[in-house]
Formats: sequence, C-alpha cells, structure tokens
Amino acid sequence: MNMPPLLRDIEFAVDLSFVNAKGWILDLLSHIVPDWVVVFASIVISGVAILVLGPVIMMYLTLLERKLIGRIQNRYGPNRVGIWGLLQPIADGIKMFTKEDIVPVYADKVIHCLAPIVIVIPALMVFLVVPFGERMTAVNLNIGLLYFIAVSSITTIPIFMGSWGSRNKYSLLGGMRTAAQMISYEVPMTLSVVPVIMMSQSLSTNKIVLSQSGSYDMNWFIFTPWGIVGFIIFFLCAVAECNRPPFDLPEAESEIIAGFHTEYSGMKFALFYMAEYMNAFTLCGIAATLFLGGWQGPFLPSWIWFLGKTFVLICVMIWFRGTFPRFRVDQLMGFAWKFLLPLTLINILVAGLCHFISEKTGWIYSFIIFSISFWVLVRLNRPWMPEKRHYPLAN
Amino acid sequence: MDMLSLIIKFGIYGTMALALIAAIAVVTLRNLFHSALCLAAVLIATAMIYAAFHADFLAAAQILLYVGAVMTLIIFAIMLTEQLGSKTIRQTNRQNLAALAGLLVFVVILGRVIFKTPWPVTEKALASKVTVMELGKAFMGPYVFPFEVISIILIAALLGAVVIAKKDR
Amino acid sequence: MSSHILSWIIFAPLIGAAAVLLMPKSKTSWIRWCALLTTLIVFGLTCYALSMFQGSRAGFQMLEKAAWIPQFNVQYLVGTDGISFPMVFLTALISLLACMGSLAHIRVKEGREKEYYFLFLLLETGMMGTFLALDLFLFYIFWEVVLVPMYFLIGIWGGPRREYAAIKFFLYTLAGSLFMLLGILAVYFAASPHTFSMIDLVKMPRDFFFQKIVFLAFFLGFAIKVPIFPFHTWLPDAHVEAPTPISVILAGVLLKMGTYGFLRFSYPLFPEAAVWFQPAMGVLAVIGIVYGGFVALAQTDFKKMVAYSSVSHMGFVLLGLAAMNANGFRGALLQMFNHGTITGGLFLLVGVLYDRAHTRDLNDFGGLGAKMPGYAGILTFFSLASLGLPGLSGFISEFLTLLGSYQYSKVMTATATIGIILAAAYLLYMIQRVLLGQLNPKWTGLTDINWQEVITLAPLMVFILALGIYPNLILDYMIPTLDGLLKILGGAVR
Amino acid sequence: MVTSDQIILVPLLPFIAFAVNLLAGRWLKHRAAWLSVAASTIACFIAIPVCWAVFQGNHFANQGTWLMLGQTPLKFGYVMDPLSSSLLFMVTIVGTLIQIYAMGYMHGDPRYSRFFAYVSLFMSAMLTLSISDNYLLFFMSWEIMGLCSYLLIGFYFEKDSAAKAGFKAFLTTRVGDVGFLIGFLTLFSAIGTLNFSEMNALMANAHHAGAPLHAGLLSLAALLIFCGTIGKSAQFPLHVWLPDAMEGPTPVSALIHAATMVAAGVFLVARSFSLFMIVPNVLPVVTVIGTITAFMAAFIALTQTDIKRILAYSTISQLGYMVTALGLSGLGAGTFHLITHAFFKALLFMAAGSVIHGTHVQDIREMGGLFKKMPHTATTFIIASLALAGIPPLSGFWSKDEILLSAFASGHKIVFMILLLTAFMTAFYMFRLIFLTFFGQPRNLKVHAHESPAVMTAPLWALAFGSIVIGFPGSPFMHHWFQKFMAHMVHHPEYEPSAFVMACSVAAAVCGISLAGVIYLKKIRWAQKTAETFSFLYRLSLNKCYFDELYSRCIVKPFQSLGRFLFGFDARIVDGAVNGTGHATLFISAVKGWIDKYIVDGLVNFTGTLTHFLNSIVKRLQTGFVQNYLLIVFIGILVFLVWELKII
Amino acid sequence: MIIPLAHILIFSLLLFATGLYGVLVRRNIIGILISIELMLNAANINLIAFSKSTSLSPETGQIFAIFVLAIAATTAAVGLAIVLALYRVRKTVYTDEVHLLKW
Repeated sequence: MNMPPLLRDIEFAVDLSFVNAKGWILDLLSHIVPDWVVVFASIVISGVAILVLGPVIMMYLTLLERKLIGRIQNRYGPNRVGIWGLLQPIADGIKMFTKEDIVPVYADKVIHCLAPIVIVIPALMVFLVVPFGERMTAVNLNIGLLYFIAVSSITTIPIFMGSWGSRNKYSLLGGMRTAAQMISYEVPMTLSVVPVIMMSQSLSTNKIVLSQSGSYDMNWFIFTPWGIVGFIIFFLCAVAECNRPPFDLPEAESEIIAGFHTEYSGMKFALFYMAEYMNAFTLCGIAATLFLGGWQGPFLPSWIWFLGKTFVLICVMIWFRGTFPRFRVDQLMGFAWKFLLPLTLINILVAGLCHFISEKTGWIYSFIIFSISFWVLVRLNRPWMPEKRHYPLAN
Repeated sequence: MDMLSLIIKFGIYGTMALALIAAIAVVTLRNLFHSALCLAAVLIATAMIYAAFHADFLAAAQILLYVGAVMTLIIFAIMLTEQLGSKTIRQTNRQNLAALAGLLVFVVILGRVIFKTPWPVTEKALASKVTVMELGKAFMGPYVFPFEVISIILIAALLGAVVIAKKDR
Repeated sequence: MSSHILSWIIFAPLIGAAAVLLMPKSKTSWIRWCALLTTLIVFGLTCYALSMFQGSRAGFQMLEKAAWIPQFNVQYLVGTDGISFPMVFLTALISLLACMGSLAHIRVKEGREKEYYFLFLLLETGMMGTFLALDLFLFYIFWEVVLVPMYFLIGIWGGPRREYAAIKFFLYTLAGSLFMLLGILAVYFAASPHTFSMIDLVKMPRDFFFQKIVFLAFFLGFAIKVPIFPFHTWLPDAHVEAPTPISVILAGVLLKMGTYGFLRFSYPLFPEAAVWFQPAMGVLAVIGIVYGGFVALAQTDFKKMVAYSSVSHMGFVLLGLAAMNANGFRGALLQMFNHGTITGGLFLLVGVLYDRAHTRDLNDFGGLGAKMPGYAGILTFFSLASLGLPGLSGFISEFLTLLGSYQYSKVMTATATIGIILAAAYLLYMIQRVLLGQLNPKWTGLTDINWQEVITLAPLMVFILALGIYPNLILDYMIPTLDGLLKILGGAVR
Repeated sequence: MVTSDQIILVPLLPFIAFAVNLLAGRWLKHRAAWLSVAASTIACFIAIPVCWAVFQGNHFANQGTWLMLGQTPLKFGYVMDPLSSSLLFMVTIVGTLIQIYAMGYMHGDPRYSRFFAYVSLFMSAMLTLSISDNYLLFFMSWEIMGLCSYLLIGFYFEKDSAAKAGFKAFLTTRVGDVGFLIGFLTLFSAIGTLNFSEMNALMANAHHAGAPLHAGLLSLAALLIFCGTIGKSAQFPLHVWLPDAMEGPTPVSALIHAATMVAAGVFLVARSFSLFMIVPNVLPVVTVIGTITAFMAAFIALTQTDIKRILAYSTISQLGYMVTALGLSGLGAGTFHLITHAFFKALLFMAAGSVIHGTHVQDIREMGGLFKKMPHTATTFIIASLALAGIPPLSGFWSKDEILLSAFASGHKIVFMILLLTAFMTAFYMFRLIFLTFFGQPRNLKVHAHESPAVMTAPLWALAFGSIVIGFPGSPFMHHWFQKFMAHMVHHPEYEPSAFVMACSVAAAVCGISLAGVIYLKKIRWAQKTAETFSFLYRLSLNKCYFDELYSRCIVKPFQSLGRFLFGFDARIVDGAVNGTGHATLFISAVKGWIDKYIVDGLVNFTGTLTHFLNSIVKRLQTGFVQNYLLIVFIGILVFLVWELKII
Repeated sequence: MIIPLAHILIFSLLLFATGLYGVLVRRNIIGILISIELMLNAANINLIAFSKSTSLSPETGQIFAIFVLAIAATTAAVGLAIVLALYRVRKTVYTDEVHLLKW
C-alpha cells in the first residue's frame, strides 16, 4: 500500500480505535488489580461488547428487514416511531418484555422454558471468532472456523427442545423439519469452506482474512473460480441454516403455523427471534470473512469494510425473502444432497486444480468443469413430479 | 498464574462433576428426550475437558459430530418412535440391581487398579501441544490407511442406514 | 462331407424352439407361425437332402462326424441310408402336418401355446436325431429326448386320464430303454477298441451267446416302442389321451422308432441272434396282428380302435422283419412309412370329428355320411387305405410283407391274413357306425370338414395314392440298403 | 390299327370319369351321367375292334415292370386272348347299356354324380380285371370291384339294411379274397410267377411232361384261388351276401351283381384253368360246390317274393351252373354261359328295375296285371325269362345245353340230374314271377304302374336283342365257334352235342313254365297247399336254408365275443400285468415307506425327541433378551478380571 | 497436566460405568444407544488423557479418538436406522418386547 505515511497513521488509528480503547482500559486496570483480574477483565470487556452487540444487531436488523421488505413491496415500512422508524425496535422490545409469558398446560415445562435461553448461547458464542476488524477478533482460536461450524451446529438442539417441549404437533413437525434441514445444509456448507481452508492453510478466521490480502487488500477468494462457486454455495447454505426464506420451511406459516416457536410468546419468542437474527448476522459475517476478504479492503477502516460487506450480504438475504417463493420439502432436501453436495466436491477438486496451474487456464478449466458438472447435475435433478393424485369423490 | 490455573482446575473438576451428574441423569431419567438432552450436556462437558487438555480440534469435532449430528439423529429417532405419553412406562428392566452390583464391583476393581498402577507420565508428553496441522499430517501420513478405512465405513454406514430405514415397497 | 444338412435337419427345430421360447407368451399367433415355419423349414431341408440322397447306394451317406466325449470314444456321428431316410422324410412330413393340425383344429389349452410348441419342436429334434444318429450313445440320448416332451404333451394337453396315460407311457418306455441302455453298454464294452460307432461296430464279430442276450435287451427296448403284443398296452391309453396332433406323431413316427431300431441296430449287430429269434418274432407278430384286430373290433371308442389297429398294423411290420428276406424287409419298411401316413391321417380325422362332436363313442354316431360328405369321403379313403385296398399304399406293403413271410412260414402268413379280414371288419364296422345308417338327430348341427383340415390331410392322401399306384417311388430308395442288410443276415444264415 | 396299347384306354377312360365325377360331382350334377356314359361308350368303341381282332385269332400282350419282388421283377400288363376279349366284349356292351339305363333310373337322386363315379370306378376295375395279365393286378382290380360293390350296395346308406348289406358283402367276399391272396402267394412260391401266360406255359409244359410240379402246393393254390371265386361269385358257403346286395340301386344289381362282378369269380377259375386242369383233386370240389349252389339257390328262389331277391337267387343258381361247368372241365361251356347269362340276367334286372321304377314296390304279391301297363318292360322281361329258362333258340338254351352236355358227357349223372332239376325249378320260379307280376289281376290297387321312359326301355330292347342272338356263336348253327375259340386257351375236353340232353333241357323248361302257369294263373290254392304239405321244405326255402342265422350264430357272434374277450383280456390281464407291476412297485414302496417312516425315521425322530427334551431344559438360557446376554457377558468379564488380577 | 491422571481415569471409569449401567438396564433401545455413546465418550476421554500424559507421539491418542468418533457416528446412524425399521415392523422400541429369538 503506497499511501502517504500520515494518512496511514490516521487510518491505523481509526482502524484500531476499539482495540486501542480496550488496551487502554486494561492498562489502567493492571495498575489497580492483580493480574488474573486483568485477564478476566479482558474477557469481560470483550464479552460485554459482544453481549451488547448481539441484541443491538438483532434489533436493527429487524428494522432493516422491515424497511427493505417494505420498499420491495412498494410501501414504507415502519416510520412512525422515531425518524425513519428508528425507535421501532425498542418499542417492539418493550412490547415483548411486557407480554404475558404463556406456557402450555401439557408442555414439558423445564425444556419449554430452557429452549429459548439455550438457543441464544451458541448464537452468542460464535461471535467469539468473528473478525470484526483488524485485531478485533474476540478469541483468536487456531481452530476458529471449525469452532464456528461446531457451535452453530448446536443450534438444532434448542430448536428440538422448543419443539418437543411445546407438545404441539406443529411445533414437533417444525422441529423435525429444522433438524433435517440444518443437518442437510451443514454438509455442503462445511464442504464449501474446505477450499478456503486449503488455500489459506489455516482454520483460524484471522489467518484466513489475512491470507486474502494483496494488492489493494483486494485478493479476495471470491475472485477465484472456486471462490465464487464456494461463496454462492456457502451463502445459500447459510440462508438455509438460519431458516430464512426461501428455506423457511421450519416456520412456514402457511403449513405449520410458525414451526417450533408456535407456542412461544413474549420474551421467549424474542429470544428465538434474536438468535435467528444473530445467526444471520454471524453467518453473513463469516461468509464475508471467508470469501470477501473479511475486514480487508483499501482505504477505509477494517471494521467498516467488514460491517459493510456483512450489511450487503444481509441485504441480499432480505432481498431473497422479498423475491423467492418457498421450497417444497423434497426439493429442499434434494437441492442439498443431490445438487449442492456434488457441486462442493467438484469445487474442492477445482480448487486443487487452480492451486497448481496458472490463473488464466485455471479460469478456463474451471469454467468448463463447472459448466459440464452444472449441466449434468441439472439433468440428473430433473424436477420430480409427484404422481397425479386422483380424487375419486371429486366429481 | 496460580489463581488462573486454580480456576481452571476447579473448572475442570466442576465440568467433570457436571458430566457425571448429567450422565447419571442420562441413564436414570424416565423421559428419553431428557436423557438425550443430558447426553448432549455430557458431550459438551466432555468437549470442554478435551479443550482443557489442549485437544481443540477434537473438542470442536466432538461438538460438531456428536452434538450437531449424532444427537440430532437420536432426538429424531426419539421423536419418531416415542409416543408422547410414554413417560409413565417403566424405563428400566428387572436386572438393574444385578447390574448395579456388578458395576460396583467393576468400579471398585478398576479403581483399585487405576490407583495402584504407576502411570508413566512423562513431562515431554505433558508439555507437547498438538496442532491441527500435525493431526492432519498424521492422518495423511502414518494413519492414512485406517483413515481411508474409516471413510469407507462411513459410506457403508450411510448407505446401510438409508437401506435399512427405507420403507419397504 | 462338407454339407451339414443332416445336422441342420436335426437342430433346426431346436432353433425354432428357442425362438418360440424367446417370444412373449401373449403373442400366440407369432408362436404358432414360428412353429409352423420351423416345421416347414425342416421339411424343406429334408426335401433338399432328398435331392442329395443317392438312392442307389447301400452304405451310409452324408456322414457327419465329430468327437464328442473323446474319453469314452463317444462321437457325434450322424448319417443316413435307405432305412433311415424314408423315416426322416416321414418325420418331417408328419411333424409339418401335425403342426398344421395343431394350428387348425386342436384345442390347445388357452395361453399355453408357448410351452406346447416348444415341446413340439423339441420332440421333432428328438425324433430326427433318433433316426439319424449312428452312434449308439447319441442314439440313446435322442431316444430319451423324445420321451420327455411326449410325456408333457400327453400329460398337459391330453384327455381326462392324461396323467395316467402319460406316466404309463413314460415309465413303460423308459423301462424298455433302460434295457436297451444295458445292451448298448454291453456292446460298447464287448467291442475292442471300445466304441459306440455303428460303422465300426458292424464290422466286429460277436459271440453267439452274447448276441442272444444283448439282442433280447435291445428287443425289449424296441418291442415296447413298436409295440409288440404283450408290451402294447401303453399304446391305446397314450393314443386316446393324447391330443390329436400328438396322437398323429405318436402313431406316425414314434412307433416307427422301435422297428427302425430293429433294422438299424439289432439286425446288423446281432445277425446270428436275429436268426435265432426269428420264430419268436414271427409268432409275436402274428399274435399282434390277429390280437390287435380282434381287440379293435371290440372297441367303441373311435380313437382306441385306431390305436389297436396300429398294434395290428405294426404287427405286419414285425412280421416282415421276422421274415428276413427281401420282400419281407421291403414290405416292413414300406409298411412303416405307410402306417405313418395312414394312421396319422386317421388320427387327424378322429380329431376332426372329436372337435365337432366332443365324443368318440362310435355307437353314438351314425348317418354322418349325408351330413358331412367330404369328411365321409376322406374317412372312407383312409379306412380303405388302412384295410389294404389295392391301389392305396397299405395294400402294397401288406402284400410284400405277406409275400416275404410266406416264404418264411405259411402258417404264420395264413394266420396273419385273418388280420386283413379283421381290418376290413373293424374299419367297415366303424364306417357303418359313424357314416352310414340313420342320422342321429344329435348331430344335425355338425359342419363338414373345412379347408384347413383338408389341406392338412391332402398331402397324406397324395402320398397314400401315389405309393399305392407306384410304390417304386419310395422303394427305390430302400432296396439297396435293405439288400445290403440282408446280405449281412444272409451271411449268418447257416 | 387296332393292335396295340390303346387298349389301356379302355379301363383308363372310366377311371378318369370316376375321378372327375368324384372331385367335380358337385358342379356336374346330372351331367355326371353323360360323362360316365361317354367314357364307357368310347371304351366300348375302342374295345370292340380289338376284341374283333382277337376273335379273328390275334393275340395281344404288353407289360412293364411295376415292382421288384426279391430279385424278380413284377410286371404289369394286359393280355388280349380269347377269354379276356370275350369278357371285355360283354362287359363294355352290357356296362354301357346299363349306364344308359341308370341315367333314367337314378334320375333325381341326390347323389347322382356319386353314383356314376362309383359305377365308372367299377367299370374301370372290371375292365382292368378283364385285360390284366397277372394275378396281382387281377386281385387289385378285383378288390376295387369289391369296394365299388360295397359302396354301391350301401348307396342308400341311410337305410340300415343297405349299410349292413354292403358291410356283409364286403366282409364275406373279403374272406374269399384273402383265400385268393394266399392262393396266388402260394402259387408264386410254387412257380415263381404271377403272370397268366407264363403260368399257362409252365402248366402246359408240365402237362406234357406228365409230372405236375409241386402237386400239393399247386392243389393248395388252386383251392385257395377257388376261395376267391366262392366269395366273389357267391358260391355255396359264401353266397349269403348276394341276395342282401339287392339293397343297392337296381342298375347296380344288374351290372355288378348279375352281369359282371359276380361273373369275375367264374372268370378267375377260367383264367386259372390251366392250373385247375393240372392238379387232380380240385375240379371235383369245384363241381360239387357249383352243383350245390345251383340247386340250393334255385330251391330258395322258389318261395321268395321279392322280385330282386328271386333274380338274385337265380343269379347264384346260374353262377353255380357256370362253376359246375368249369368243374366239369367245360371251359367253353362255363364261359359261354357267363356271356349269355350276363345279357339276359342284366336284362331281367333292368326290367325288374323298370317295374320297380314304375310301381315303387318290390314284392311280387302286390303286383299283377302289369303287362298292359308296361308292355315294353313285360315283353323284354319275358324274353329274358325264356332265355333263362332255356327255351330255344334263345341264348340261354345254348349255353345251358352246353353245361348239361358237359355233365352228361363227362359221366357225372347225378350232377346232370341235379342240374336238370335245377333247370326245371328255374323255369318254374321265373314264370311264377312273370305270372304273378305281369298277368292276372292287380292285387294292390294302391300301385299305379306306368311305363318307364325311353332312356330305360331302349337299353332293355337292346339287351333283349342281345339275349336272343348272343347264343348263336356257341350254337350248332355256328358250329360251336365259341367253344372252339375258347379251346385256344387251354386244352380241355370237348364233347359232341347230344339231342337227348337238348330234349331233356327243353322238357324241363317247358314243364316248369307250364306248372307255373297252371298254378299261378289258374289254381292259386295249389301253391298254398303244396307249401302246407311240404312245410319243412317250404320253410327251409323261405328262410334261405337258415344260412344267415347259422353264420350269425357260428361266426359273427363268436368273432365279436372273441373280440370282446380279447379286449377284456387286454384290459385286465395284459394291461393288468403292467399295472400290476406298477401296483407291486407301489406296494413295495409303501412297505419301504412304512419302514422308513416308523423304523428308520423313528430312530431319527427319537434323536430329535431326545434333543427336544434336553432343549426344554437348556432353552431357558435363551431369553431372547439382549441386555440379559450383555449382563452375563459383563459378569463373565468381571469374573475374568477378578481372576486375572488375582484380587481375591 | 493440571489434574492427576488418575482422577481423569476415575472420571472416565465412572462415566463408563454409568453408560454400562444404562446399556444393561434401559429398556428403550434408543436409551441403550445413548448409553453406548456415553461409554464411547468415556473411552475417548481415556484416550485423550493418556495421549496427553504418557504417549511419546501425542497425536496418536487424538487420532484414535477421532476414529472412535467416526465409529460412534456410524453406530448411531445404523443403530437408529435399525431402530426405526424395528419400530415400523413391530411398533415397539423396547428390548424385552423384541424377543423373537427367545426359546
């Protein structure tokens, strides 16, 4: 980066402002309290930051979504509470907190109540490894990516708990759908990140981001053939993982009311809601990290780059919601197992290929391979028409 | 940092206790779903213990595979097979006392053995730290054959499970 | 010999059978036409072979030779001569007509055409092989191959007592052929070097006592097939129960296999024993003639009557064989051919009537001559041929047989002529009961014989008439071979 | 040129007519008759010049190989010698006339073409027989004639009696035929040829050498050949079929059962005459048979009432005459009578047929006074009867006289007496028939007689003319030309004509006619009285000497029961043995099965039971409960641990 | 090593015993499978502990543990498939009700 030194200094200062702030606080504390307290304080500061960040993100994501959907549907969206409806999430929060907490009579009460609490935990835990900016990763685990995948997979269990604990058949159906969907999409998602791991030779999110630096910090993985395919797959799987449209079968209103959170209301519902939005955010963040270079980017501070990329991906998710109709169950599963899974495997192969040959030929080869495999897979996945049903009494 | 290690130590013991309690809950709870959730707790606790032993990769894999996949499968199976009102059905068979007695003897014997055996604990081993890279190299190096075997077993199990669980036509 | 015409003749039906097997079961018309085409091709091949056949030569012709099981010196050895060739021709003709009969008016059980025609063609292969094999082992195999499809054809498509008839036929014939197998093995082990080949075996001398024993073994096998008097009881049952085309084949071809065996194997291999057994055979033949005639006279079942007439007529064949002179042999071989055509035609006619009336009780009919003039004419024609009316083929063979046997024994001949009278009696009695007299009102609805059936019968009539007027047509092919055989026997007559 | 092989056309043309009629009869309809008649006529015109040439003393023969008998070829051919030419002459003329007659008689019959087909076939066979030069061809045509006879007798097969009659005729003649067959087989084995000419030559040589070859064998052969005559010519033991054969249409009776086929038997003896002459003891047998037949038949004819039956018995009687003549070495006499008889007997049958055609009844007791209504028929009938009775100068007189002469001259006085008596009876029954039929008053008013059409009466007159003139070639007026002509054939004794014999013959005939006239025109009661007086004889005569009953009881029934017995034997004993073997095998199998089941298997089962018992104790271990097993395994491991670690 | 090896071993022993108890006494087959997972976990803990404290090549224990993990996954998958098939056929998942092999 050939920038004037002053500019660079300024940029660094802005870039590392949060980090430096934490450093100052800890420095201050170390003079007062014993060392282990400082360690704890470091953890607590990061934790508090994350814990605050989570609900805030959730609140304003809902607003963003409502606004965007509104725009898509040619209306305004919330615009009464505060300017542009900015206070709407707070109002909603108040409403949520004050609502009656209903527990069904035959519910498995402990589990019923535990589920919304448990579901927030993994959602928050994944924030630990999200690189918000340069040196802004809460815990720089060397298995960060694996940690992320592992922890996000726990999400199924609270959903099960909720669906089971409610003693409601729609809940149960929703839970089972969720479980099936999440397990299915976890597989292509995990496999789609394998090329990234291969190329960056690390599981650490930080290192992955760093390996995407280059001229103008723009050597993002999405600009490689395997990267673009992997990104698309990953992003689709991410949409499915957080049960968002068009993969929102677990909570399909027209089919099973609201899926696993049918019986939830008030704060418990808010928690589920929050977990969902936090998951969406983290998944978009991870997608940005893995394929879009994370906080890498010219000129602007790293965290702005990161949040900007994440924001764009979230907008795309919302755009999906506004655009696509819902999948059918068998199409959903078939899409994961019969289309995405083979494509990820081919993607891994292509990644290996691209690693060993020059960039241009790599593009040509991968283009050929992808078109052929795409064509083959589409041919093999011809839409399956269910047998026409006969209704003998219809006439 | 003595304090830190003390906290970690107690944290480990606490995790162990939690795991044991959850394990006992697993085998004694009547509601199988609760058992399964307790198992999840045990697994997570175990994963934490792994992490404490610097087996990060294993911990993550434990969570990913066990909690993410196996538990889901088990809960799935429970949901498919369990009638909702099955809480009241006796969940243990008649040989629990005999089993308990046998286990007691077993625990006593093995406990004695464990305590009596001089374990060859080496400092070098204690100091070593295994990275994911090394694990991967080990997989691709000396353990490549078992690794492939395991992959074949997994595929076989996948197909087998599909075939078995498929509805008869 | 470069041409494999004989092998083609043997195995063409097998190919047809395979083709039938490959066809879908529901396509019955395909199967029928395939079978008919196959038999037609076999007949064509036989005619082609006829053009290659040198009638004036005595020895085996068109030989085909290949080692089959070299360890036991078993060969695939087929060939033909004046004895077997008329039989091959007869087989091809009768099979063709029986197949046509099957198409036209035989009730083959619904949906089982495929099995029927498969077995039918397999049977044809067996018969052809039996007549053409010159290796004893091969001969035995084909001999047995004939049994199995026959068993099923009778047992599945037969009349009400078909299981009984089929199993009786099968066990009886099998018992006989087991004796024959023993004989074959004895011949094989007595020969040095061990061989099954007829060409080699004929040249080897054999001990007289051995000859007698083994001749007896062969005799049992062939006698049951012919059938000779005490072994004949399977015949009426099998004939009566078998479906019409199968009766035709049974009478037309299968019975000939026994007498053919005498001519082909027993006589050349055991000339001294044959001479020794001559009186016994003659007596059995005469008993068969007279006995069969009398029993036929007592029948009320049309088919059974024809069956017993077969016993009587085959007795003439045996009588000719027992005469052991030129005329006797010629008569016998000619009678084999003629009996095939005549009795085959009679069975077809019984089938024609049975298909319409669904009964074979002779006493039940009457006066059909006015109702079915065409049928009456043809039935009369075949009956007259059967009773030995001059001008029709039956007479020539009976005449030659009697001429031959007269040279051997006057008493036997005189007794045998009773059979001729009886033949007239039972056949005319049958005609009287079926065609003449008042029309039984039950049968006013019967229709006359149709064109399909006439076409089936016409070739037989042509042969009967042609051979009756000018028997040399076929005798020319037989005489050199028969004279050669007689020379072998003559050498043995002391 | 009339010498050569065109004679083959003579039998061939009717055969073609037969084939065409049979195959195309449905389209030809009544044109069928024209075809047959035309064939016959052309055959006649071909045959007569050839015959004439033979009468002039020529001799034709030709032959070709047909079959190989052993190493000797069997040759078929024709021979035109006096015997065959005279027969050919008669057959062609009579046959053609009868067919013309049949055109009228059979008119309107539904199986018209079939009838003419059969008749043509018969003509073909008969002509073949006439000219055949060997026994086998002779026999073949002989058999085909038998077949035609069978078919034509059973022509009205809807009638049971007709069907039965045909059956009877065929079977009865067949018995004789088989004798004939064996006979010429014997002859073949004795002299090695079947050809007539060769045989004649051989016999002549033997005769001249004085020593017959294989006397016994030849005698046997001659006897057996004579069996054929007995069957075909309805001689004494086998005559029963001929009266029944009258069930056939009348032209058939005229053609086959009067003129031609039955004469073939006589012709056979004539053909084999050289053989008969050379063997010593056969001719007397022939004579005896002939005499018995002649007398017996005449005796039966006395009381019959069916017009055709009377004629049939008359035929038998006359055939007996011929056979007697041949037995008395009268070849010329026998053959001569054969020819003349053919003419007048055919005429009689045809006239009788005309009567039947006109009245639709056959019983003479229902006729009467028909002379006025059917003058042509009656006149010709009377002419023929006179010929038959032996009134000079009609043909019958000359031929009968020759036979009587043979008997008289050869010294067989008893035979002569019997034949004379027979001649008397013949005259009597013939005129009994005439007086009852044509004279007196009509006895049945339901009968409306009318004269037959010209197509029927014309042949009657033609034959009547023949009956009158055909006797002259053998009469003293032509110096016994015929007998001399025949003598060319085989050497046989010739006798001087005797006026005594002629007188006796005429006297017998006249007496018979007068007696018949007296009884049946004037004193009808006398007949009744005579019948009552000689009731035994009357019943014997009326019931045809009980031959049918005798045969039915002695031959037919035993044969049938033998058949049934043998069938039972077959079903029970022979088949029983087979099935018995089967059952025995099954029984042994059952025994073995029992042993297997209770002893061998019992041991096995005992082992099983023991095991089962032990099992009931041990099986308790098998709880079918996985965790139980697991617990046991676990406890086992525990024990192992304790043991291995030596804790206790 | 922060805590003595023996303590870990005792812990895993107890975990194993608990799992074994579950295997021996639970009626529900899924319960048994759950208990088997417990036992496998105990074994894994042992592996890790030993690898951490005694082994010369420290990755071996972890690799074995990962193999055990994979096997556990297959066990679960196949076992549960069998359970589902059984449930579909016999409408029960209780071991003492499935005793076709009982005498």
